[in-house]
Amino acid sequence: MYFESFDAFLQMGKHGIYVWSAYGISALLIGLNIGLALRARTLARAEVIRLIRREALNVADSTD
Amino acid sequence: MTDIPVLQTRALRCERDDRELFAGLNWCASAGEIWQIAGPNGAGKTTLIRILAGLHGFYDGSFTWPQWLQSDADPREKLLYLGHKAGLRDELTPLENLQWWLALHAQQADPMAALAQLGLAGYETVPCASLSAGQKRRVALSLLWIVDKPVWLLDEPFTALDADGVTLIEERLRQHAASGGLVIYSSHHRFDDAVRHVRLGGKQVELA
Amino acid sequence: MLSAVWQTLTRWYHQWGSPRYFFQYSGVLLRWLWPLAIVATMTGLVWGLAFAPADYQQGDSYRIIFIHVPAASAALLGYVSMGVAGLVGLVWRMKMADIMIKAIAPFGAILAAVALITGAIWGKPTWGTYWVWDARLTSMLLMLFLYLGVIALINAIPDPRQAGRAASLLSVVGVINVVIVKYSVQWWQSLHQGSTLKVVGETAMPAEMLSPLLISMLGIYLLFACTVLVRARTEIMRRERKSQWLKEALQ
Amino acid sequence: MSFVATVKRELLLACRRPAEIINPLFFFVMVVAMFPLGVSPKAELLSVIAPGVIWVAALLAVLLSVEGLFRADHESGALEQLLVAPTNLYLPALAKILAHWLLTGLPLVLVGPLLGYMLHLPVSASSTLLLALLLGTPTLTAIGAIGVSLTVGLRSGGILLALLVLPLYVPVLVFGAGVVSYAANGLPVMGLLAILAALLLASLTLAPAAVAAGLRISSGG
Repeated sequence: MYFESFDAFLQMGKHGIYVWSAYGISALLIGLNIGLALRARTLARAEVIRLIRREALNVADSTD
Repeated sequence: MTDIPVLQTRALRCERDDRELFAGLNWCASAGEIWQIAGPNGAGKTTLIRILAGLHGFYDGSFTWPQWLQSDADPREKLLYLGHKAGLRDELTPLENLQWWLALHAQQADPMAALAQLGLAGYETVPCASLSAGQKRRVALSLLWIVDKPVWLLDEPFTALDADGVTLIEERLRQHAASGGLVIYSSHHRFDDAVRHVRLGGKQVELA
Repeated sequence: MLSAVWQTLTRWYHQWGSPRYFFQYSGVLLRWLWPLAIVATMTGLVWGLAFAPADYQQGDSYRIIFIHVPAASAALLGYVSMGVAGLVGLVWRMKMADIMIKAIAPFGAILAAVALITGAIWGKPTWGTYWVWDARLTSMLLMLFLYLGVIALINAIPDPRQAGRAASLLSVVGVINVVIVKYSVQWWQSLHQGSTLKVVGETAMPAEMLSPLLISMLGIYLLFACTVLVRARTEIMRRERKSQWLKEALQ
Repeated sequence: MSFVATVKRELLLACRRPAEIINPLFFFVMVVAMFPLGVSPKAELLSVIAPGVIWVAALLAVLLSVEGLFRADHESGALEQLLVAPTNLYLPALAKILAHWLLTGLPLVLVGPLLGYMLHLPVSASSTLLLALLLGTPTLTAIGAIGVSLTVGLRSGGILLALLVLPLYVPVLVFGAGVVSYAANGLPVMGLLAILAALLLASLTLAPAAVAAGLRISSGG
């Protein structure tokens, strides 16, 4: 570990504020993006499954 | 008339805003025939004509023009398309519009005679803006007189036409079919029992 | 030998070109790509932040490089791959190409924004202000605008297939221009500011700084790839939701 | 054949609607006149920002004028006739770009030096300004035509077009304004004019193909 203590790691010699704000914003943006992508996928999958169930229902109605 | 059809579609299917307009369309149209594409509003009549004219590319299945396949000529050299919009620029006069069309289709013809036949003598140099909708439709339809192409794809050709305008166009379509051409038009008006039709909008596409 | 390579390439091309094949195998690919991406990104960043030595000039503020450079290069790589996908989509009318463009654009734009923001924050300790019209930051800003243009076009066109094809054409035109834009901005930089202020040249970096950078770059690229695959699968599910093979796949 | 006919038609159309030609010119002059009011009337400051101001105003004027390039044809159905005609779309597209530049771009070029004088640009630079605008504005029209071919028929045409096309205008802006400021400082300008000419040739040869593809895509192709 390059830094003596965890506190020095946070301070990073008076540049800590810049380094951590940069990483914070990047993590937020990238995390948000990946989260939205995953959420959109689950929504699309649910939509297809709902369609399958609705068709299964119609088939069931028409046969009886 | 050779028995090779002019137009052949295989399982043509089109979907728009995820609503299926038509599907499984297997259709053979041969020379000398007139086909009406009928069906309620929004059944996809215009879309089908635009697909055949090459304007709309999002469809499944396929369609070919077997007679020209060997010479691999660009099908557009054999096609004449008229959309339900007149395609005329209001600022130009009928003559100027027609001259531009002739240049596009690289054909020589006398637009004056065509306009005269459609009862537009004297309107040749009047800007289209001051013509009535019916007159504008006639100017657009004069394309049928000046451009010599075997296949006609007409979208709602009879709109805004008065009685004798309709008979004039019907006569022209019969004349073209008799001379070995193929006419495909979308409309609610079926002007002759010899006219075959493709009915869209129902559960199944109906060919008669 | 060459024809064998060519055969496998065309086989892959046709296989991966069909949404059905793509959907099946991207599922498998994603299963082990995600952990790899997360591990690579974590090790790269932690190594760069905690274990790499400080820069003798800038002290610790240079550590922002471990997110700035990967994001910037991934954004550029994303835009170029969008251009290639666009070209393939237009020339061979491949369905998957349009889908890929819609999958790449959002993350590319986010990465361009991240590169821009981290570059600006990095500018504060080094140049004293957040925004300097430096050649690299300016071309990254224009890259973000190009991305926003593609995304705006995709959202403006109602029909998804037509939106895909329009985005393909715009990406191809954009890629040709991205090169010209970069050079014109560099020339413009030299016109007004004399020599560019070299922040930290990649090549001049000692090994213990370069290796974490390369690993975090690999990590960001893998994250980018995973998200693109996820978005592509979403788009396939949206477009093919009526098709039979998709129903079986999701049964 | 269709090239000449299309150019003739475009010129004819423009004569029937002279307002279309004048508007971009008024816009150009007005935007340039805003800057002394907004920034400051002092000569030494204005002469420094003059190249940039003139080029940004010219760029916006071309962008706004190119926006209506295909709209009237699209709404009247004439665009469909063009797409269905057997001719390759490259030449009519080139004809439309050139005719449109002739009508809206050329007036900007002629008025440019006058506005340069108004902004206290050294007179020695006005010939370079004229030449640079002459080389730059057709490029702007060509690139704008690509954007407009993709947004024809969309409701949000104007703003969307600017978003698509402005990043692509940056090289022309940078080299155009750069060559004029070089001329103002008495530096050699031939190299930069050559770059502008290269951009012009590249865009005039490639843009019509992109416009043709864009029109086919916009019609649902």
